[in-house]
Order: sequence, then C-alpha cells, then structure tokens
Amino acid sequence: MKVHEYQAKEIFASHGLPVPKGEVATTVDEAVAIAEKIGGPVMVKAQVHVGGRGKAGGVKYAEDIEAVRKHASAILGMDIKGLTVEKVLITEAMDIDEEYYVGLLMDRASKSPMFIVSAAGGIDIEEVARTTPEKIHTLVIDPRYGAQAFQARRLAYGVSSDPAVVKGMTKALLTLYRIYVESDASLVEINPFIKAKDGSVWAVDAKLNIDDNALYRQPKIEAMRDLSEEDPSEVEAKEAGLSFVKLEGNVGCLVNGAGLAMATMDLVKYFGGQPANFLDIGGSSNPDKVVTAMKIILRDENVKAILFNIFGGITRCDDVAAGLIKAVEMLDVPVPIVARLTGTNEEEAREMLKGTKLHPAATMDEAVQLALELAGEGK
Amino acid sequence: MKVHEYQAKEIFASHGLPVPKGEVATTVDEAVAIAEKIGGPVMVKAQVHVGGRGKAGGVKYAEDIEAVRKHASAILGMDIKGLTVEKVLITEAMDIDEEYYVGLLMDRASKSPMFIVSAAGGIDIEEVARTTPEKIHTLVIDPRYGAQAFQARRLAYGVSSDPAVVKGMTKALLTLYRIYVESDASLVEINPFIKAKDGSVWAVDAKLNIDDNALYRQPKIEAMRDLSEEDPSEVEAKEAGLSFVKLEGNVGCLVNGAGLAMATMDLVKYFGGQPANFLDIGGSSNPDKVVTAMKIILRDENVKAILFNIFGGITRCDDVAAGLIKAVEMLDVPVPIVARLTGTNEEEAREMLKGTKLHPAATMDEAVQLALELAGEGK
Amino acid sequence: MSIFVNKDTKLVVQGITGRDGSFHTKQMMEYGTQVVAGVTPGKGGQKFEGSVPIFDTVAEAVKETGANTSVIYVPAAFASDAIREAVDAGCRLVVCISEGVPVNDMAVTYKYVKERGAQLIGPNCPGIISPGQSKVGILPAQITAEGKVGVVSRSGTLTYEVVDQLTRNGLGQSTCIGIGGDPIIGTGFLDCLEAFENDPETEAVVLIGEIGGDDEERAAEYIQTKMSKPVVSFIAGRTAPPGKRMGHAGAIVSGGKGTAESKVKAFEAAGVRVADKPSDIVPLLAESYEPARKALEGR
Amino acid sequence: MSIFVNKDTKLVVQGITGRDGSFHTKQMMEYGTQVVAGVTPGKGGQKFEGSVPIFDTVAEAVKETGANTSVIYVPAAFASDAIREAVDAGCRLVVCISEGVPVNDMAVTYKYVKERGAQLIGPNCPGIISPGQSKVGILPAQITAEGKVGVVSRSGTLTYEVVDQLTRNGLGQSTCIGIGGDPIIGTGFLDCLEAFENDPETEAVVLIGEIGGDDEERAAEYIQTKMSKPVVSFIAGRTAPPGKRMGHAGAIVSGGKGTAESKVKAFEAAGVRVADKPSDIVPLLAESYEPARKALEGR
Repeated sequence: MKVHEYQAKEIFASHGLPVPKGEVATTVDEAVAIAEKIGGPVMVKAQVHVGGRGKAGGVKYAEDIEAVRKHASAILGMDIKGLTVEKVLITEAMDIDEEYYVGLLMDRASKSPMFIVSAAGGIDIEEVARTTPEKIHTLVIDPRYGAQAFQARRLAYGVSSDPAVVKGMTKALLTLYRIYVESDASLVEINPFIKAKDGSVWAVDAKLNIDDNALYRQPKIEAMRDLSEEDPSEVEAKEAGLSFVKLEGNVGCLVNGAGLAMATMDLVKYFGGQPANFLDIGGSSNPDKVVTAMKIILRDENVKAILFNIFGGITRCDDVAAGLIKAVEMLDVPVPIVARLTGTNEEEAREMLKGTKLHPAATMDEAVQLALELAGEGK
Repeated sequence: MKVHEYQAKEIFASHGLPVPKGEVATTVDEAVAIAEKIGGPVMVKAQVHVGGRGKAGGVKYAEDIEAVRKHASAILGMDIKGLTVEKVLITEAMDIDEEYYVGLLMDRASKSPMFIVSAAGGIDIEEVARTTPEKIHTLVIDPRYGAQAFQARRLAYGVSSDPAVVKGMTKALLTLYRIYVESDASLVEINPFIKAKDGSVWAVDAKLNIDDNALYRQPKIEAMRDLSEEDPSEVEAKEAGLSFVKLEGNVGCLVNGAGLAMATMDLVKYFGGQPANFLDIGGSSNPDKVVTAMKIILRDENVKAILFNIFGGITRCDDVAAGLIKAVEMLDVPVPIVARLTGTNEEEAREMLKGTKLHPAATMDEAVQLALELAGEGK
Repeated sequence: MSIFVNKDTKLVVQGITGRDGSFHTKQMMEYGTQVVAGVTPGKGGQKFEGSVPIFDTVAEAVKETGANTSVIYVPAAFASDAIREAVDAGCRLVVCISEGVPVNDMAVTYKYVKERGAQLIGPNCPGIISPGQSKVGILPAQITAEGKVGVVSRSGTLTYEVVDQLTRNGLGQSTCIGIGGDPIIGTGFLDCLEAFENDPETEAVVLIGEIGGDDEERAAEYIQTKMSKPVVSFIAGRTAPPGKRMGHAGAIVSGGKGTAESKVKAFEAAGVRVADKPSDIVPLLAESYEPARKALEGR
Repeated sequence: MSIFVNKDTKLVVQGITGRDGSFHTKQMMEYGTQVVAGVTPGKGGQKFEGSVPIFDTVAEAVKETGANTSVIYVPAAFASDAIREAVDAGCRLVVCISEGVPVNDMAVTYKYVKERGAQLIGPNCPGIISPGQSKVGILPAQITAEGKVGVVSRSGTLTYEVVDQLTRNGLGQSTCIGIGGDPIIGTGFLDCLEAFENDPETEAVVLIGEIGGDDEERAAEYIQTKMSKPVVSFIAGRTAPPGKRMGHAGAIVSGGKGTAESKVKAFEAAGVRVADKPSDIVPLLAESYEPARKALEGR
C-alpha cells in the first residue's frame, strides 16, 4: 500500500525529521488559504500514487498567490497516468543548495533492509542506478540489530563532508529505519533530501510504501488508504481475497495460483490472443470467491470469453465447480465459458459440471485455444 | 533505580496488563476515599523500596472502611528497615485461587535477559530457588530477537494447563519483555500473578528496577524517582559523580576505584577497625569531587579519621591533592587525615602536600594502620 | 534418494486442527508420510484422527515423538513464531505453507533459521514431495510419480501443471519442491539446484521461475558454472505489466528489474533451454535428457 | 609472548580528541604503543599531536592504517555504537574504557562482537598492558615491568595496587588485564586464564575478583580442572553489605548470591590460595612459584 506524500511527511515530522511547512488542499480556495498562511513562495504538488508527476506537470513553483491559484486550478482534476488528482500539497518552497537521495528498502538479494544514499538527489534514482551506478551507495542492515549510528554516519560521510549535512543525514537515516520498522514498510525514501542555502537540511519529498501483508497490524496507516487512487475492481477483488489486475485484452482469465495465472495469460498471448486480466482466486476454496471473481471479470465489456483454469491442490475442484455453477445461475453470463478443472477432487467437479453449458477442456493448451476460438479470435 | 509498586502498576496497566483497581494515598483520609471509590474489601500496601514489607506489617487486608482507616493510620509513618512509609497503595482485594511468579531479569551467566516462572508464587522467589529449585522454570532470551510468543507459551504450559492462565501468562511474559526493553529495566516482576476464583488473571504485585546507566534516556521513569526513599548522602554523592554507601564504622574512606575502595574497607576490618563508608570518587580527576566527598564523609559524626587511598591511573594524584588541599582549606576538618597517593603524577602530588597537616603514607597497609591508630583504635 | 524429505522424514504438523491443516494432514497420512505429531496450543493430549498425538508446543512434540521436520498451516500472523518454534524445538527442516507473512518478519526469521543451522522452505509455498517416500505440504500427490526428474518452482499450481505433464509423459520425479512466491524465502533456487546436483537419484531438473527479483538470473549462472545435469526452465509472467504485483508478493517488475525477458535471456546465455509454454517442457527436456526423448518416442 | 596485545598491536583510538582520550593516547604513545590512527567524527583529516591521522570513521581508519585493535574513550551513551563500529571495521580486539554503558545495550553488543569473531575487553575497564610491548587503555605503565606473571582483575586501581607490589618485589608481568566491573563484559576470567595457560611466557597468574556474579566460582573450577600454572587470588568486598551496589554496576551481593565468602570458598576448594590482603599476594605466590620465593628472599 502507498500513502501520499503529505501523509508520509506527517509521519516523518512526528518522528522529528525536518519537513517544510505545508498542508493538503482539495480546492483552489483551500490551496490559496494555505499558501497565505505559509507566506512566501510555495510549491503546488499533485498527490497521486504514480511516479513522474513532475514531468506530467503535477508539481509547480508558485512565486505568489496568483500563481498558487493558477497552478492549483490546473493541477486539481488533472489526469496523471489514468489517475485524477484530487488533492494538492501546498508547501514552503525551499532555497535549494544541494540535493541528495536517501532511502531504505527490502533488498531481496541480502534478504535484509538496505539503505540507499546518493549525492545525485532530486532525480529518478532508478535512472541514476542504471546510468551512473557509482553514484549510488548502499549498505545492508542486519535486521536483528537494526540500523547502527556508525552505519548511517559512514553513509553520510560517503556523500558529504559538510558537518550539517552529515549530522542531518545520519539522523534522517536512523529515523527512516525506525519508521520503516514501526510502520512495516517495504520502502521509505526522501528524494530530495536537501541542504538549503542557509545550511539547514530538509526532507523535501517523502515516500512510504507499506507491506500489504502487515496492514492488519497497522490500523493507523491502513486508515490513510486512498481508495480513489486505486482501481475499484482491484479493491473489490482484494476485499474478497482475490488478486486481480486489469489488462487490455478480451479473454477473461480466472485461475487459481499466481504462477498458473501468469502462465495462462502468457499462453493466451502465445496463441495470438490478449488476456483481459490477471486473476488469482487464491489458495482456499470458497465458492463465493468464484462468484465475486466472475462479477469482476464480467464488468469489463471487452471480455468475449471466460477461461477457467484450475489446478487443484489446496483449492478443491469441486468447490470451484460449485462456485462456478452458482455464479452462472446468479449472473446472466453473456459470454462462453471454458472450464478446465484438474487436480484435487477433479472427478467430483467433472460430475458436477455435466449438463451445464460450460465448455470443458482437458489441458491448458486446449482450454486456451478453445477460449480464443469462442472469443472469435482463435488462430 | 527502583520505582514503587503503584508506579510499576501504572506502567504495566498502560501496556495492557490486568492490574487490580487502585490508587496511592499519602493520608488516611485519601486512603478512605480511594477505598470507598473502589468499594468492597481492599488491600492497604506500604510503598517502600525494601523487601519484606509484608512481614513488617506493611501490607494489610481491610474488609471495610473502618479497617482501611485503621490500617492506613498504622502503616503511614511506619518505619520499615529504616525507611518511613510516606505512601500507601489502596487496591482491590482479589479472591485468589492460584498464585504464580513471573519475572524477567538480566542473567549474568548467559549475558542475556532471562524469564523466571514458578507455580510457587506469592512468596520470596529467592527462597523458592534455594529450597525447591525444581519449582523454578527459567528461559534465556536472545536479546537480538527478543522474547518469542512460543517461548512465553512454553513457560506458561510448564506451570499450568488452565487455558486462561496459559493465555494470560503468555501475554504477561511478552508484555513484561516489552516493558523491560522499553524502560531499560534490570528486573521486572509480578509476584504474585494470580488466577482469581472467577478464572480471571491479575498482576497483584509489581516490581520494576531500572538500570541506572540508562536513566539518561528514561526521563519519564527518572521523574518517578522517590528521593525520600534514598539516603540523602548517597543521592548527593551520586549527583556529584561519586559512589557512596554508608556503613557503621569510624574510619572514613575516600578511594578512587570501587575495587580498591572495597579492598581498603576490607583492610580496615582486617586490622581490627570498622570502615565508616564505601566511597569511590570515580575515574575522572575533578578536584570539586574531593571536596564533596569530604563533606559527605564529615557529615557522619562517628568518623574519627579519614583515609585517602588513591592509586592514580585515569585519576591524577595531583588533581586529588589539589582537591584535598582545597577541601581542607574550605572545611574545618576536625579529624586527622591520612593520605596515600600513588601512581600517575604522584611526585607532583607529594610536592603539593608537603607542609600541610596531612599524614602521608606509602602503602595501603601503612595507611590503614596509621588511620586506625589516629582514630584511637589501632591494634 | 531425493532431496530434503524422504522415508526418514518424521513430521509434526503445526496447526493440525485447522481447516487446511486437518485436510492436508489426512492427505499426507494417506500418502504414507510419517505424521508423528500435531501441535495446536490448548489441544495438547488429544489425538488427530484417533492416532496422531497433539501437543501444546512443538518442543513437547519433538521430545515425545522424535519429529525432525515440521509443516506449518497456521494463520500468517502466527507463522513467523511457528517457524521459530519449530527450529528452536530441533526440527531440521520446516516447511511453511502459510501465505501473507509480513516480509520484515521474514527477514529476521530467515536469520534465526540460518543461525541455528536449520532449513526453511517457504513461506507461501505448496511444500515438497519425494514421490513414493514422503509428502510435506499441499502438493496433490496423485499427479506425481517416482522417478528421476527434479522439479523446483516459485509457483504452486503451475508446478502441479508441469509435474502432471512430466508424469503423463512417463517421467517420474525424484523430488518436487515449491519454494514459494514471497520476496524472502528460506530455500531458493540455488539451494535446490545444488541439492539436485548432489542427489544421485536426480538425472535432470525442471526449474519454473516467474517475474520479480533476480533469483532466476543467479540460478542461470549457477547452472552454467556448477551443474552437470540437464536443466530446462519456464518463466511465467511474460505478459505481466510493470509495477503490478501479480498475486505473489514477490512477483513484480519494478524499476525495470525482474522482467521475464531478463530471466529468459540469462537462461539462454547460460545454455539453459527455456520453454515458451508449459507443454513445451517435456519436448525440450527430450533434447538433452535421453529418458525424456525415449518417453516421448514411446507414446 | 603475552596475551591479546603485543608488539604487533596497531591501535586506533576512538574519541582521541576528548579529554581522557587525548591524555591517555599521549601516554600510550610515550610508552611505545603503535597508535596508528584516531577517530573523531567531524575531525577527519586533522592530526593528533602532529603525527597520528584522525578519521571520521573507524572503517576509514582501518582501511588507511591497517589498525587491528581499537580502544574506546567515548561517552557511555555512544560506547555500544563505537564497539560495533570497531568490530564492523575489522578490528579483532576492542578495548572499551567507557564507564556507564547500559547493560541491555551490552547484551546485544556482546552478541554482535562474538558473532563476528572479534574480542571485546570491557566496558568500564582500565584496559590491558603487555609490559615492554604495548599498552592499550589507562593502566599506569610506570608500575609495570616485563616479566612472567599474568594479572587479571575485575577492578581498576586495585589492579594497579597489586601490579605495583609485584613489580616492587621484582616480579614482572607478561600481561596485566583489567576486565571491567560491569555485569556484562566482553572478556571474562575464563578467557584470560585460558590465554595465560596457553602463553608460554606466562608462568604464574594473579586473579583479582570482587563480589557479585559467579565468575570467580567458575574461574575456580576452570583452574582446578584445566590449569597447570600456579594461581593466587584476592577477593575485594568482604565487608560490603548485601543489596548495595559497590561502585561497579556488577559488584553487588543480591539474593544471597555473589558473596566474597562464596568466592573464597570456591577458590580454596579448588586449591587456589586466596590472599587476605593485597600485600599477602606476593608471599602466597612464593609458596607455589619459585621465582617469587627467590624474589622475596633476595629482598
């Protein structure tokens, strides 16, 4: 789960990190009022859960109130990569002297949290890593001991010899680690972490991603969830215990298991079709899940055929069949359904599906080819 | 540092441990008011920093308000092992069915925190350990990982198979560990942890000792310090960076280093005298410390001679000599002083002390024997 | 032979009385796995299916029954504690089926397990089966067969799909292992490849990867430099859009890293054949593994 | 020979610019200790006494100078971090002089040091000196002399007292080590006794204990079962009242444990002579150690 910059900054500030003055606005008038309160030049920053908002025109410098009004009007309601901007952060514009990157994420290779620091701040860090990897300093943290002051200090000395920067960055790194652990984060980052012309240091941007698996014990952070920033079908799917990702094709896929679901999508593509979605009904066998999954898939008008691909292990084929029958009964399914159910309790499932209008298939290849044919697209 | 039972219980309760209702009172009227608020029978418990208050009559059961008045009157102002009772805790009397001991302390042998659990609760655990060690269950905790739920559960199952006791004790142990770590404790204990007749579990007593070395980062706990419970001279010494313990003899000892200070005391005893105190002026060389140390020692009217035993390492003999000269100038020292200064800068010190009325000595044996002679007690 | 589990595996089931735990314990017992104990705090003293003793703690279970392996079916919030409990009690192998374990917990748990010299498979995995010997987890045994192909996979059901095809083509398996789809897992491709290489019974290996991370890339390097046995691979997620988590917490292409293309390229550069679709795996295996060729021809 | 420090000791001083750090660094340099670097964050690039380079981090100091040992003079609140920094940077021996380190921090730091195979002496200790070779810490060198008696002690100044008596009686020392008076210390009696036993240069050992804990009891057992060299001991605190911390955080008799009586009894049961007063140590040593007897006779 992602939280907005303004929310991350609230968390950062509550842990003592230096964050420029600022507040979030949902209307132009609010934006102006906040800018007046702050006084002086401000930044108007779109609060959306996508990268590249700057390039998309979602971050603007406003010299005066007139400019605040102009930029807030332009940004509020703006579409950035498919998301509508509902909120802007109005925040003190800093007199930037130097820009750094400081971040912390879970590093899969070392199976440990890892600090990332760079003197090349303010720009896309992945781009820096790709083009000038020597500008990236990393340090793996042993999670049993947590981040040590000497480690943070060593990283800071690696990018600066300015005492204020070293001191501020050391503190920032240790604080980021605390935030990371306390909020069950998967990523926490300040980009840029700046030195202002007056020598003071500031967290000018803030990013905080939380491990979805840990949200159950992070009620305060879960309350920050902004559902307007997420695809409603994905949200509905998640609530039902499904994993769903919308794609552009016309073959709806309903699969148990993420790997098999991806392999099914890949196979649709392989045979010349396009999958309409990724959908994993997960590891348990609740018939209601199948109903919900069908509803979500059918909401997409592009879908011309539905492909069930179930390999029963912890999921039982008879449960899926029951859900499928229930779904077909409840919903008016306007497209053909290909059902391939194999594995645990497959005989029972086969028996249950007899006499329905479902198209059975024995193998994945057969099922996908049949679905494409029925969708009017088979090779 | 020790905190009172009522303070420990406040901390325990804030972490979600079940603590019987109760409040602290400094007067009989307050005690009565609290008992009326609680309703029903209560316990009247002296709040003093010594063990064995129960045997001394400092803990009483009060069936009704009349009894509360009677017991509070008796206990407030009572002297228990040299400490005057200034406060009583008035707390709900529980209908006890079973009593357990649960505690956590720093175990020197394993260099790790260690849980201690016993079904023999409500009595002195050291006595249980001595007489029936098989009734004590211990478990060393790896401080890098902290206490694990399975460890707490295993300990709980070791003393009970009652689901409510196991669940409550498991939670209590994990909570005690959290309190231990967060408050830099050296000991945290519930004795007894009880099962009431209605099946519920409660922390009926509470003990929390804090590592003095960590008090600098525990301002909330340091604010709980009750100086009326401590020897004023020891408090004054500590504030000046000295370690002082009052004893019963007549030879005041002023030594640098705890080991040497103990050896000096032991030597006084060896030669037939009695040390008036333990006093370690510590590892640095501040002349003011010597002055404060002298003042503290001279406050004791039993002192008939003062013995300086300084072996200079990090402490410089010239600094001690300067302090000594200053102290003798400032204070009207009514007793003879034997000074044995050796080690770092001893020549400078010897030079400085020439012409003063101090009695020099070359060795510990000589110094102690001279001091005893001057105190009129030498063999 | 086989890897990690075999006839000597004596299993304790943590969460034996839960819905999934009880269902799959019955399946494991039917298969012939030595299920020697179960653990559910508060149910100590009872028996599962009238025969398997249930204990309150794993320590007690291990002490009383000599269990050497644990399988975990407890809810995700309790899974890290369950893993540590099993390792602390002396289980040398712990298989964690539970899905949804917080990744920061797993980082610490991983250290805990390693430090004590134990081995963890999972979490969020289907488990492991050495056909004819022992099944630990939830893999459907009926699709497996005794044989000499090792199967290792980050997926669950996709593994079944591939194993099913091997079996239908007459290629039995030495061991099939699903290592799990989380960002931090106890046993990775490298551990399994090394074990398969050292297992005299295993003659060829099928590796099933997916997008996310760079474990496949490192596996490719390992195969090229250290392995003598033929390996065929398949990578799921070629059509997955970047930035989207595809079910598994670990299956995500982010920052241009972890793409299927990168993995396919790494395998091909290492001389490992990559199947375009699951049904191509057996034919590809036939190119470098004689029994597979004969099996295909014999059909 | 000697134990732990010798002519090859290359020292980095953490907190070299502080009051105590600078004073004792000068003393160590005068004694001939190879002080190769100092560390004070923010003072990197400067020189101490015009010759010793100062660095911002220990890592840099070790990298630039090849330091293999660190001594720490930083305030207690920063001592645990300093110890870990030194170990992480590759110092094999770390001597922590700082007093007042929170004990729960040390419990974790102890694990950190051990896990990395390094050795810590202290905290809250006077350090270590191998006369004629190297001095690390704050022990006053002028009272020591080259020789063959090993001295190990939980105290500071009491150690000086004893070493002074040895030297005045013509008994030089192989190594004198103050292990510190805190409840958790990096190097205990056992480590030192084992090292002295294995050091061909050491012929006899003086052990100075005090009340609190049971390290002396365990040392007694070790001496009885494992040591061939004569050992004489002294225990401070016979007159200490129970329940009172005697200066050192670790010097406390509590719950009837850690008494001087118990320690004296343990040593006597193990056949180790215990001196009643410091000035008895040399005479007692003369009973089992020929050079001590000759030295006393020669006076």
